[in-house]
Amino acid sequence: MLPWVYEFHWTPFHIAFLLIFFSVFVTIVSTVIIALRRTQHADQQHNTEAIQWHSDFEDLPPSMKVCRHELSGDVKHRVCDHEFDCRSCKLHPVLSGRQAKTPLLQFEVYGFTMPPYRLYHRGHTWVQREDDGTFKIGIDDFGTRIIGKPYSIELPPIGSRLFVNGKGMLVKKPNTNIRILSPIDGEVIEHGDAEKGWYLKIKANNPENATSHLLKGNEVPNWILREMERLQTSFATSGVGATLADGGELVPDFHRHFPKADWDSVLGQMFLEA
Amino acid sequence: METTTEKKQKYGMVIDLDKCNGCGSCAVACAIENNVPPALEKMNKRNGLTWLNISTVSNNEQFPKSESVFVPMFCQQCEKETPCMTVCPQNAVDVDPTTGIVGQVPQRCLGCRYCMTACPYHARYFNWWDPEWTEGMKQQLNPDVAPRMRGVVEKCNFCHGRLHAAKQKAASQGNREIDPADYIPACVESCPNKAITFGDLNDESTLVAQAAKHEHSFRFLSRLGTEPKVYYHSKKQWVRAMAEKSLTRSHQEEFHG
Amino acid sequence: MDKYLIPRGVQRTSFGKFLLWIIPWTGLLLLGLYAIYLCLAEGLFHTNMDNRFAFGIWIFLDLTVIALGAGAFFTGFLLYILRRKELKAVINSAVVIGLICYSGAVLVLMVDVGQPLRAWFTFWHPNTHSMLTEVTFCLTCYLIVLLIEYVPIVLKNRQLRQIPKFLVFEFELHKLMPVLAGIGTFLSFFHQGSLGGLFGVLRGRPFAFREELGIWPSTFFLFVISAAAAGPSFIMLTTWLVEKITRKQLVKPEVYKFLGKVSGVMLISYVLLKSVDTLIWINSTSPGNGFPAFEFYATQSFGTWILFTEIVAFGLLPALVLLSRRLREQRKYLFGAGFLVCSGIMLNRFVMTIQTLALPTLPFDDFLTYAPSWEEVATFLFVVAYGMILYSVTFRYATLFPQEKELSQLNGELSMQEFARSGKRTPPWQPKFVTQLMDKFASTKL
Amino acid sequence: MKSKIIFITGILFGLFIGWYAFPFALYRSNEQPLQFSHFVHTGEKGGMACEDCHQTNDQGRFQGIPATAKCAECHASPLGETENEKRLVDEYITPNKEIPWLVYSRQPDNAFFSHAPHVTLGEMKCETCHGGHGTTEVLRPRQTNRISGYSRDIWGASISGISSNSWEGMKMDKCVRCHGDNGRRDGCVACHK
Amino acid sequence: MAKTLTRRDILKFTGGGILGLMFSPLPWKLLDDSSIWTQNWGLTPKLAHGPIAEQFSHCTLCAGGCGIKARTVSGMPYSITGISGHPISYGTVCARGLAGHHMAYHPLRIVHPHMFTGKGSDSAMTAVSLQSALDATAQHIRETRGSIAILDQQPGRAISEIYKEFLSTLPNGIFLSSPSNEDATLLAIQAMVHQQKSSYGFDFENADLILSFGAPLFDYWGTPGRMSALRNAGTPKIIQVDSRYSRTAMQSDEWIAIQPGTEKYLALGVAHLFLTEKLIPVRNLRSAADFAAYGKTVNEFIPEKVSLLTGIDSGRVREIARTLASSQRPIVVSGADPGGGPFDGETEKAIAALNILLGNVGTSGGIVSRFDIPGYKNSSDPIRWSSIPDHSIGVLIVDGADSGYALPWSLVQRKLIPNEGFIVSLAPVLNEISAHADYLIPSPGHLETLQDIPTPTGFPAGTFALSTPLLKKQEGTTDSVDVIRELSVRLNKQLEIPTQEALLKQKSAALFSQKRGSLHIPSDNSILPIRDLSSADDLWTKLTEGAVWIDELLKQTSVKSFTIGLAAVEVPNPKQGTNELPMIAYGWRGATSTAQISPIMSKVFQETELRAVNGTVSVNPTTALQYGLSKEEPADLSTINGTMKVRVKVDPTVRPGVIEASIAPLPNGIETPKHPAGNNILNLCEVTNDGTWRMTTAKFLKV
Repeated sequence: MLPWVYEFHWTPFHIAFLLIFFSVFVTIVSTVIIALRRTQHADQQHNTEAIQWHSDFEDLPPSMKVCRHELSGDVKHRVCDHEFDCRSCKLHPVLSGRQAKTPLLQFEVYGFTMPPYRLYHRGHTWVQREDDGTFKIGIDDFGTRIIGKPYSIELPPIGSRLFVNGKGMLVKKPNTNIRILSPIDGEVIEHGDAEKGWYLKIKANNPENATSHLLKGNEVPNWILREMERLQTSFATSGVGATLADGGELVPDFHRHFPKADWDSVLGQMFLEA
Repeated sequence: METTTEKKQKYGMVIDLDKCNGCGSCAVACAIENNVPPALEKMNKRNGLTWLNISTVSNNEQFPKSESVFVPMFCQQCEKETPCMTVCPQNAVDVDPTTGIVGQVPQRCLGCRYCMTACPYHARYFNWWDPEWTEGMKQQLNPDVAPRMRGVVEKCNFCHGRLHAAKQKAASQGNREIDPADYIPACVESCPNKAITFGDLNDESTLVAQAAKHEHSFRFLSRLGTEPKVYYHSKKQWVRAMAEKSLTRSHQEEFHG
Repeated sequence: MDKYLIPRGVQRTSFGKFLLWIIPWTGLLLLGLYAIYLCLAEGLFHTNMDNRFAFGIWIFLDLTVIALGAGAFFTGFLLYILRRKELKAVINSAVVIGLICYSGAVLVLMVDVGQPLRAWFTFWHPNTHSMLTEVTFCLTCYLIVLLIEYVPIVLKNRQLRQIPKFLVFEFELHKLMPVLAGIGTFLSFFHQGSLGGLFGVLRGRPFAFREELGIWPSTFFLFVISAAAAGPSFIMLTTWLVEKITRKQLVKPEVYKFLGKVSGVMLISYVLLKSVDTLIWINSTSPGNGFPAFEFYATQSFGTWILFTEIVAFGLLPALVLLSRRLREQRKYLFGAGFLVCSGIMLNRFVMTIQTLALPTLPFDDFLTYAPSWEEVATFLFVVAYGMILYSVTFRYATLFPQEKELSQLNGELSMQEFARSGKRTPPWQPKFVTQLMDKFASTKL
Repeated sequence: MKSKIIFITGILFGLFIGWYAFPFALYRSNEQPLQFSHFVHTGEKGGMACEDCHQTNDQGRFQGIPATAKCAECHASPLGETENEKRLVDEYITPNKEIPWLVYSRQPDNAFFSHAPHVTLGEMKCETCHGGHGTTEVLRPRQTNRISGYSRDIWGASISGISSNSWEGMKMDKCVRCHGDNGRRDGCVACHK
Repeated sequence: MAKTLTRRDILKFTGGGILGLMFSPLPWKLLDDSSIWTQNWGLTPKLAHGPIAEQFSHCTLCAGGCGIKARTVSGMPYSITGISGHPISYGTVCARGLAGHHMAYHPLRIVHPHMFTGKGSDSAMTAVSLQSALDATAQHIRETRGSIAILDQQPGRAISEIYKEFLSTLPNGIFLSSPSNEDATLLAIQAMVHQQKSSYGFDFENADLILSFGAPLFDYWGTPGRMSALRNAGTPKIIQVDSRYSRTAMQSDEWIAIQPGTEKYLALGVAHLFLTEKLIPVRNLRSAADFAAYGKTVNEFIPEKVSLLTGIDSGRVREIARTLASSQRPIVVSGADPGGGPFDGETEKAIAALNILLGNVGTSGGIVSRFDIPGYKNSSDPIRWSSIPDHSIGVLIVDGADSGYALPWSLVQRKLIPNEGFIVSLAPVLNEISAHADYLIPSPGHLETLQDIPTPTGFPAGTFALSTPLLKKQEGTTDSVDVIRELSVRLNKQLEIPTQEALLKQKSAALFSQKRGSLHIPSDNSILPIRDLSSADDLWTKLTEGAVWIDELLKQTSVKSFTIGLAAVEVPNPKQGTNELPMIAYGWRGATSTAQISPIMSKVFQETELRAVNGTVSVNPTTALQYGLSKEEPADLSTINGTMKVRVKVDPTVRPGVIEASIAPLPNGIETPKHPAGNNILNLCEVTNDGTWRMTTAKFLKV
């Protein structure tokens, strides 16, 4: 094994054999060590969140990763490969350039209030630019409805920094918590609440390019439509099969109409959490 | 793997099968000399410990032409490509460069039994049980040979305990060479018919070296090219033919073993 | 009750049902433990092995299991080195199966050797000429590799990933997978080969002895290739089995077809080489040692049929099936062939171990037979049970088949459309508002 | 910071256990049945040589520690008035019992070591392997390894196994190295019983 | 820095600790030591340390009288070998002798008097005091209405004389020895010669031909060393008439396979040819007083008839006769098989008579007479078992030595008075007879006490040696001499019985006073004439140091007057039952289940098939085929004495239509009260009225 241990033969064969073994062993060990070292480095907030989202996004089935330009009909079919962050996407500007249709202005999209002056994030949050250049953040109508009542919400402390697709806020329900993705980068400067209709006021890092990755205009209806399909399938897959709708109308909280539904699973899928 | 090295001695044996009447003295002497434990109730010829195993081999003629010989079989001390040695993963087997003896070190052995599958002579034995002697017999173990523990392989090594004693005696008298008379394995010593000749094959003057060259001397499975150092001898033609035969013996199976 | 450990978006049976499934295996596990205790504490006389049958069912099954576990390294090789993305769907499962096979094999080996406490001597005083040394070294290293590869699968569990460090580690480790895959491939190549060499070098056993190519006997290479052929087939079969048991679709059909094809390609090359090797052995090697090859098959129980079965029935036949696209398309042929391949590897390992030992070498000794004792069987069943439990638990709480979620949603949609076709108004799970919306959507076309 | 300190303390603790505390747990100390001063015998007072008591027989077998009879040659009755000598005479010589000495340097059953080749042929000095044992005033207790049952002298006093003197430690690699240095090429069974 | 330690901190600490340990010797030393532990653990015995020495003695395991050299570690023998140059054993010791030192520690060794109650499975063994055992014996001797017999397993020893002396004081004492003995021929001759009796021996060394009727010459017959020396020398030529391919048949120059039980006819046939073809000088015939009667008896045995009876080709019969007659110094010898037992008296006579016809009695190279050993009374003819009326023995005392020959329990049983026959065994180890005994008063075992080694059977010159103890005599064992003394005291007989040592010292003194012969000194392999010794004590010391005394050869004078006394022979026509086969028993001296053998003998019986264990029968392949037997499954063998399961060995050297039954130790230890002797194949053998069991008709029952 080692030159100073007896029965170490100074024959080429013996030495070659041990060299190979040792190099293999070293490679294995160093691989692990490298991984650990990198973990140490990456162990700061933002990276963690980026990675969290990265792996969440990884696990999303392609059907959930539809590119916004497919929604807007710019391309026939495309799966997003930028983790829903168009800012870093080479293709986005190109495709956006081709946008001919003017955004149709409608407040109600399939019965959901989706004001056109708001920008929407795939994680069912909206962003609204204030005159003072700050941004308001809230949960969109669709999200609010499926979350239903009762719920409390845990907001990041004032002064803390948010990152796109990082953890925005935490919705606490009796038997499940859902983290809501943050739609933009920036610093929390003010807290809102349900009455106010918004939850956070953010001071963006660079207001110019802060929202280019968010959905707007005619992307929204198609998106909502797909979200509804997803909602249905999520119902289908979350073992609620037998439950029959009690003819429920377009109620603000249809949540309680499906007590048997696996809301943890449904919400998790709808808010893009693995 | 080349295991031959220039060596002073090359100990070997010639066994005269015509002289062997299967009295079993060698087997018993061997067991006593090497602290091989007696059999437990469950032991049989397949899982027992017989460093020196004696088989009866028939000429398969009809009565009264039928004859048989006794063939003592033990480690044949292969000289080249020593099968058991090359396969042992942790050097528990080696060929002593100075004596040519294939050494087995049970204390190094981990009991994987690969060497046993490698040995064409089935001359290696595994300790399936813990060794057992009666209390008194434990006091009667040969102090020159370490008893083996459960779970290791053991085999004949030409009574190396006696070689140690001989070397020791020679050394105390200031000699580096041992007196051949001092080193005689137990089986050789105990054979009433003097059927076994033992000695240095390298030394042309020894009886064993001459006997090995005799036209009636042969080795089992010599075609495997492992150069065993144990020769057999018989005037009987059928015996020599039998040794040459490989394993076409479908009808013989009914008869023996 | 263990709902929050189960990945979102996939369905698992109730915890109760899961327990019912685990309990019998646990029983088997305990029985095996007892047998192992007997062998370790009292000695190997509890087995039916003897001085002639120094290797028994343990070694035979170890060889088989390790050959079948080759799927882990080969899939990894194809995925990470040759970048065959479609295999992403089964890599996790492959890794777990590999881990089970190898750890199981090593465990049985530790019972099989008479003095396990001395096993480390092999590392300290290695005889580098021994195939077994090569096996020991590679097996140990590869087992470590498999363990490392298994870590990310565990860390991706829904709850564990909540711990940022774990998540990051998993992420970083994943980025290095190709390295591990490479190492794994390298190691597997050697130990699969050395396991073959184990018998090929037995000069004293003309039935197993083979000519050397370079420093290795031909069996070295035959084992590597045959393992590479059996591995994918086994992954294929296990996945299919899991689908049957869980009544779910876990991977897309293409994956099966691809695995089948890979298996087929490897197998046909194996069959060719094996045939060449056999011919050389019959005509030169064996007679050279004074053993006309036909004599080995003279004994009633192991006739030439065994050779035929091994090469043709379990070799050529499945190879052709797997290579023809038309047959591969049909599941019964695909899995049938896969099954034959695995049986083939098993038979080959059986011949190498058991038949080799059963055949006499000296002109006056007998053809021997051997039947394992209950302790030997139980010890192996221990490994089976342990594998079953480990796999079940991992399957339940981690993502073994990334495609499962997507497929289940797909199926969700499918059933929805199905329902639509059936003409009823509201599918049971559909809230009325959705239908209303659908109508509205239909009316307001863009 | 804090965690770093804790971690390092852990390391130090580990090192302490492994290097310092471990040997105490590993070895059991056994007192010799009787005290004996080599110095008295080998010093100018006694002026004896090692071979005078530690002899080899005609077969070259080393007889090890001499039998009581050997002591009786001089100590048939007490020569001095030390307590130990009195015990020697009363408890062993008079009833002619052997003294159950605890041998420091006994090799295990599986090792064959003969003094004859080393002393007669190799012309090695006793001190080379036994150090100053021949001039010690008292017999230290024999430390026995609780697991392996070996005397501590086999491994050597230092737990690291690294010895600075030729007489520290009698492990196999030591034999092998010395044999190698002297150009001997032996097989295993040359030294294994 | 916070005061409280979190779980996280503890983990950190442990982690650090482990890392630290890794860089300390602890884990690695433990790894090393644990594996060293497997090399020294208590499950493997430790070796003794101490001075190594050599000691000389003689083997008492049979009457062979071999000299042994023991290597001892601090006084305890650990190996036994022969003494090169030993005048009796020529440096040879048999397998049993090599393991002799084990016997004292045999698993079935008994070191305290025991009483047996009940028989068979419900039997029990309870320790009793020596006194009560002796009292019980004395009482039975007093009260029995039958005769009192002592079975001396090795007659001719000093103790034998004590036995006889003791018996002579009893109204109806019988001195018995093993029914089968090697010197059958010599005894027969002794009975035939007219002049005053003297002991005879075989002068094989000077013979040129030995015609042996089934004597196991090369399987430890007489003095094994001497026989193998003859074998190695290649002279004399040996013709073995044997019903089986015995080891002797295998090694002999010529094997004449004979139908079992017909040896007598061959002998008579040969005699017939001697007379009719005038192959021998007439005076040889005339030396027999009853030659007329003898001639008449022989007359009808023409070669053809003999051939018919014996299955030997008539030509071959003629050949034998001519070879015998034409050779210079032929010897004809018969011998009991250790397992198969003796020939019947008539056969012995018929065979012995050939020597008389060949005129080799009292001539060198023939059957030679020798001096008697000084100090030993000339032993009178022992009583044949056949001459003891059935159901007549009331008390049987079985000597502790080992005759080495089988003794079927059925034979003993038919001599005992039913339901009151009382047996006392003096065996040191639990053996078959002991299992049937009422009391066991163990004597010191082999090499545990001083023993005398009288001249072995058939040796041409008288010899005397001692078996000096190499082992400590174990507490609770009693010398046979002391047992007899105690009994005679209890029976208040006026007998002066010395201690064993005193007894033997007398013999040695007598030897010294004769000044005849010389000593062989084993330590330096030298010869020392007795007259050169200074004193009797000197001789005694030499003897206790393993020396052997060997007598001068007696000047031979050819004996010329005999009475053969062969009764008229009528040939019984063989009874032909349905599938009944003749079963012949065979064994190996000393391993015939009458005594114990060292456990290490498993190397011969159990771990190899070198010697077949008890309960094994060998048949020819054709026979096996005929009765559907195979080595795989056991068969049921049935004789007049019962049925038992036997292992079948298919062996082409066995005569077709004959069953060979191995008399040997039982596979799982020799029977004890717990293992009753039921499964000993010896008990299947049918004992005839003349006390022999050479042939039994047996049949295989379909399983």
